[in-house]
Amino acid sequence: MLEEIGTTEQGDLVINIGPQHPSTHGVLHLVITLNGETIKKVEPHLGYIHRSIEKMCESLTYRQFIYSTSRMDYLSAHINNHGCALAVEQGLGIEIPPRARAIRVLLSELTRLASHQLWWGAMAMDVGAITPFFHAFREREMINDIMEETCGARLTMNYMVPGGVMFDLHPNFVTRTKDFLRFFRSKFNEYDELVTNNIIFQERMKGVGVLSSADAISYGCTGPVARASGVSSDIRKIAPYEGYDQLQFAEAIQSGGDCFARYLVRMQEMRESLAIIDQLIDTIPDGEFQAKTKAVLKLPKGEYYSRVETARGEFGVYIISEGATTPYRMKFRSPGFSNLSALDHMSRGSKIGDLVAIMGSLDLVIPDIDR
Amino acid sequence: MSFLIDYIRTVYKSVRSLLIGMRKTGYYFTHHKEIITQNYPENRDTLNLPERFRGEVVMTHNEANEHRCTGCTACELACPNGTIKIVTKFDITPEGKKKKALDTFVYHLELCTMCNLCIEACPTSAIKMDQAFEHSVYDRRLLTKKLNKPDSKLMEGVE
Amino acid sequence: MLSIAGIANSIHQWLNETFSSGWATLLEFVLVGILVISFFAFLGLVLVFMERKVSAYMQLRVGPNRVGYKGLAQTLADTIKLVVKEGLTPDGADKFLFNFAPFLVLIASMLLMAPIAFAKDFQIWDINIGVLYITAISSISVIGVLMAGWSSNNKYSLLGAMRSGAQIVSYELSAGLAIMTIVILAGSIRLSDIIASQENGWWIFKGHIPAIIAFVIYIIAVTAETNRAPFDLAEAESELTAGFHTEYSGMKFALFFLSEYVNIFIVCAIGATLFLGGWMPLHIGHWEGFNHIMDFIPSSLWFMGKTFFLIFLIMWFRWTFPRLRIDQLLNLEWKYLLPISLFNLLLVTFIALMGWYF
Amino acid sequence: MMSHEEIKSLILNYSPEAVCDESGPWLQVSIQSTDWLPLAEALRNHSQLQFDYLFCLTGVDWKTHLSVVYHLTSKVFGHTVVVKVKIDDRINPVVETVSNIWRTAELHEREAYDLFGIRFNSHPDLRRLFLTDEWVGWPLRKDYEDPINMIKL
Repeated sequence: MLEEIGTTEQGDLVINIGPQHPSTHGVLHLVITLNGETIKKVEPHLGYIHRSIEKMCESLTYRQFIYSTSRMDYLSAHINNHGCALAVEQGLGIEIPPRARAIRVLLSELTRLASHQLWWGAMAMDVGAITPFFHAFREREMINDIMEETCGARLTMNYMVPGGVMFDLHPNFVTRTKDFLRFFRSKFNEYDELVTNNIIFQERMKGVGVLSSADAISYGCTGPVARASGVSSDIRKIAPYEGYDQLQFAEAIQSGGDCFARYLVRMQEMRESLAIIDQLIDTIPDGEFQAKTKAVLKLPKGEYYSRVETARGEFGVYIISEGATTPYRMKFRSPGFSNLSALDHMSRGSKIGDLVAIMGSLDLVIPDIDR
Repeated sequence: MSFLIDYIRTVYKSVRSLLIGMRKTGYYFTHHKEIITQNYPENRDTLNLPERFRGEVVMTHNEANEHRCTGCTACELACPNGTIKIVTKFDITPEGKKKKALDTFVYHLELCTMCNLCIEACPTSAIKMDQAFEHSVYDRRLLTKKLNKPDSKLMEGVE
Repeated sequence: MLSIAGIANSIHQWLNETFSSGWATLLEFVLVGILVISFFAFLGLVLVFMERKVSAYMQLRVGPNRVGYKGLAQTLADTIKLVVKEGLTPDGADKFLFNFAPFLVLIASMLLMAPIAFAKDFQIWDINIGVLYITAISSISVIGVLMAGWSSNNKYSLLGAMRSGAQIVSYELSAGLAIMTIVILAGSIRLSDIIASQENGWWIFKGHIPAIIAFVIYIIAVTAETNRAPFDLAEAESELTAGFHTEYSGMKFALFFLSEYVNIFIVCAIGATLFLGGWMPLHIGHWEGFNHIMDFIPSSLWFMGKTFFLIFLIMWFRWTFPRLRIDQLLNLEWKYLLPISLFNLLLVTFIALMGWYF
Repeated sequence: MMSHEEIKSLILNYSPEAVCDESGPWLQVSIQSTDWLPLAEALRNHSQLQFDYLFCLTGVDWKTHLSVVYHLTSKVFGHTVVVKVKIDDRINPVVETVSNIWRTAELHEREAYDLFGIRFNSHPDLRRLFLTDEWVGWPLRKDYEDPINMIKL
C-alpha cells in the first residue's frame, strides 16, 4: 500500500482543487492525485494572491509598511501589525508606555478570539454543517463592533504605530468588552453542543491527518498545529513579548496530533484568551498610549527579528536595515506557509473528505501563505 | 456479551449527541428574537457608525467656504499608496510676497486603504475621516475626488 | 361533505356522461398528467421556500423577505431566472445522456407519485403491489444520477455519481427492510390496505418497539437515499463543489433540484402512509369526543400535515449535522442499520405471530 | 540552554572559517556557501546542539553577493542560532539544499529560488512557487526591473 502512494500511474485521477473551490477558503490551488477516493499525493500551487509585500515594503517607510501586513493574515491583522511594530521598536530602542502594552495585548487577544471563532464556523462548514458558521459570526460581529469603535475599522485596523497605538481606547471599550465576555461565555457551551460533542463531527476528525511531533517540528509547523502534536510552540510562553510573562494563562497542548486535537487546542485557546482579557480588562494602566517618536523613523544599521503568536502560529518579522528610512530587506515568516508544507504528508492515504477536514483544521489563510 | 453492551452504548451515545445538537437548532428555529440579521438598507436612517469609523478622507470646510489645508504635502508623503496628490500654486500675499498655497487636493478613493496615516500626519487638522461607506459607483473615474471645494480659501491664521 | 374524492368522482362521472368511455379515460389520463406536473412545480416552489426559511431561522437569519409578500415569491423569481438562463453542455460531454439524465431522474420521481393516497379514496393508481412498486421505482433515479455524473466528462461529477451509486444501493436495503416491518404487521403490500389497517391506531403506536425502530431506520435510510445532508456526499459542496450536477446549468440543473425536493416529498409521504396512518386522523382509544373532533379535519390535511412534519424533520437534520465520510456512510449502513433492521424484522415477525401488537 | 560561547566553539569545530557575531539577541554565524552542508548536518545532529526547527529562511540580495539566512532553534534545548550563508556568484548562485534535514525548507527554498534565483542543489522539486514557470527574472533582487508590472510611487 505504502509503496504505491506517491507515484502517479495510469488509472490515477488527478484533480485540481481550486483555485476556485468552496473549501480552500481563498485562491489556493491543490493538485491531488487520487486512487479512487484515496489520496496519493497533494501538491500545492501557490501565487494566485501573491502581491510581494516584501518587495513593496522595501519602498515604504517604517510607519507606512505596517498597514500592508494587515493584508497578509487578514483574520489576525492586529497581531501581524503587532509583530511589525515590535520589530521597529526593537530597532529604535523605544520603551512602550504600560497603557499601550495593555491595549495591544487586549486587542491581540480579541483578534485571536475573533479569528478562532471564524475558524470554528469554517471548520464546521468544511465538514458539512452550515449552521455553526452563522452562530460563530454572531459572536465575531460583537468583537468587530468593539474593534470598529476603538480602532475605526473592522478587519484591517492599522491600529498599531511604532511606539504604541494610534488612538486611546474608546470610553465604551471596557463595558462593551465585558458585555461581550459575558455573552460569549453564556454561548460557549453551544459550540460544544452543536459541534464538539457531535458524533459525526468526532468521527470525521478523530485519527484524521495525524502529524507526529517530530514531523511537526521538521515541517516547521507552529501554533495550534504544532501544539496539537505535543510541541510547545507558543511564542507568548517561550519568548514572551509585551508583558505576556506577567499574565496567567496556560499553553493549550494536546498529544493526539490529529484534526480533533487541533480542534481542541483552538477551543482551549479561546478559553485562555478569555482568561487573559479578564485579567487585563479591569487593570488597564493610565497614562500615555503612545511613546514619543520622531516624525521620520530611521532604524540603525543592523538586523531585527521579532516573533509574535498569531492565531495561526508564529509570525516573524525580519528587518535588515541599512540605516535608511526604508528597510533594505523585509522578510515575513508567515505561519500558514510552513503549516501548509505539512499538508501533503498529513493527507496521504486518506479520503477526499479528510483532505477538506485537514485543510480546515490547519486554518489556512491564503494571503498569509502567498504574501 | 460486553461487545453487545459496548455496541448499544455507542448507539445510545451517538444518538444522544445528535439529539442535543437538534435541540439547539430547534431552539433557534422557534425563538425568533435571537435573529441577528439587520435589514439593510431599510435601517439606513437608524444606522449609527462609530465616530472613529474610517470611510473616506474629507476636507473640512467652514461656512465661509474656508479650509485649513496649507498644501504642505505631509499627507502625500505619509500615504503608502500614493492616494493623495497635492497640486500647489503661488498666491500673492497682501505684502506682495509669493506664498505657496493649495490649488487642488486630489484624492484617489480607489487606491485608499483607510489606514489613517494622512490624518495623523496632517499638522493643521485640515482633513479627517468621514463615516460614509457606500462608495460603489459605475465609473471608476468618479472615485478620483477633488477634496477642496471650488473657490475655497485657506482659513485665517492657519500656518 | 365536500371532499377531494367527491370532486374527483363527479369529474369522472361528468366525463363518462359526456364522452364515450375510451375518450373519457384518455381525457382522465391527460388531466392526471397535467395535475401531477403542476403539483410537481408547486411542490418545488413550496419546499424550496420552506427549506430556505427553516435554514434561515435555525441560522439566526430572516431568510428571503424581499420578493413578494414576506418573500413568498422568491422561489418563483428564482425559477424564472433558471428558465431564462442558458443551459450549457460541456464540450467533451456525451450530449444525449447529458441532456437525458435530468429527465430520467424527474420521471422516476413522477412515477413514484402514482400509488400515494393523498386523501381518503383519492389515489392515482391503487396497485395491489404498491410497496413493491415503490421500492422498485425508487432505485431508477440512481441511474439518472450515474448518467449525469459520467456523461458530464468531469472528475468531480464522476466521483459524486460513484458515491451516489454506492450510497443508494446500500441504503435501499435498510429502507426496504423497514418497510417490510409494516408489511408484516399490516399483512398486505397494497397501500390502501395498509392505510385501512391503521384505522384504530397508527402503526408507530400499535407496533410499538419494532415499529419505532423501523421508523427511525426508515427516516435515516431515506435521508441517505434522497442525497440529503448529512448524507449528501454525491453533491458535497465543500469536497466536490456540486458533485454529479457540477456541469449542469439553467433548466437542466433546475430539474435535478426539483426532483431532489419532490423525492423528499415522496419518501416522506410514503413514511407518513406506512407509519403515521396516511390520511387517517389521529384516534385515541376510547376518547369518543376527541376522535369525533379529529374526524372533522379533512383527510387531505391530515396527510399533508404528517408529510410536512417528516419533511421538516429531514430539513432539521440537514441544518444541524456535519456530513459523513464515504467509508463512514457505508459503515453506518452495513455495521449498524442493516443488522439492526434484520434483527428488527425478526422481532416484528415474532410479535406479529404472537399477536402482541395492539 | 547553552551560552553563545559554547555554541560558537562547537560551530567553529565544524567550520573554522565561520565568522561569529554576538551583538544581537541571537548568535549570528556567517559562512561561505561551500561550508554550509556539513555545518547544517552538524547543527541538526550534534547531541548538544540539536537544532531541529528551522523557523525562517530568508534570501537577501546584497548587490555584490547573495546570502541565505537560516534561523534555527532547538526545541529540545531552546537555543537559537542565525546562520548566514554567503553566495559570491551572483550570476549562477548555488547552495546545497537542507530540505532533507529540515522538511520545511522544501517550500522555503522554492520561495527563495523563485524570488532570488538561488539554486538549491539536489532539491527534490525546485520550481517556481509563486510566479508562473515562464517568468523571466528574479523579482526580489535589487536590480530587477519590470517596466510593465512595477508601480513606482
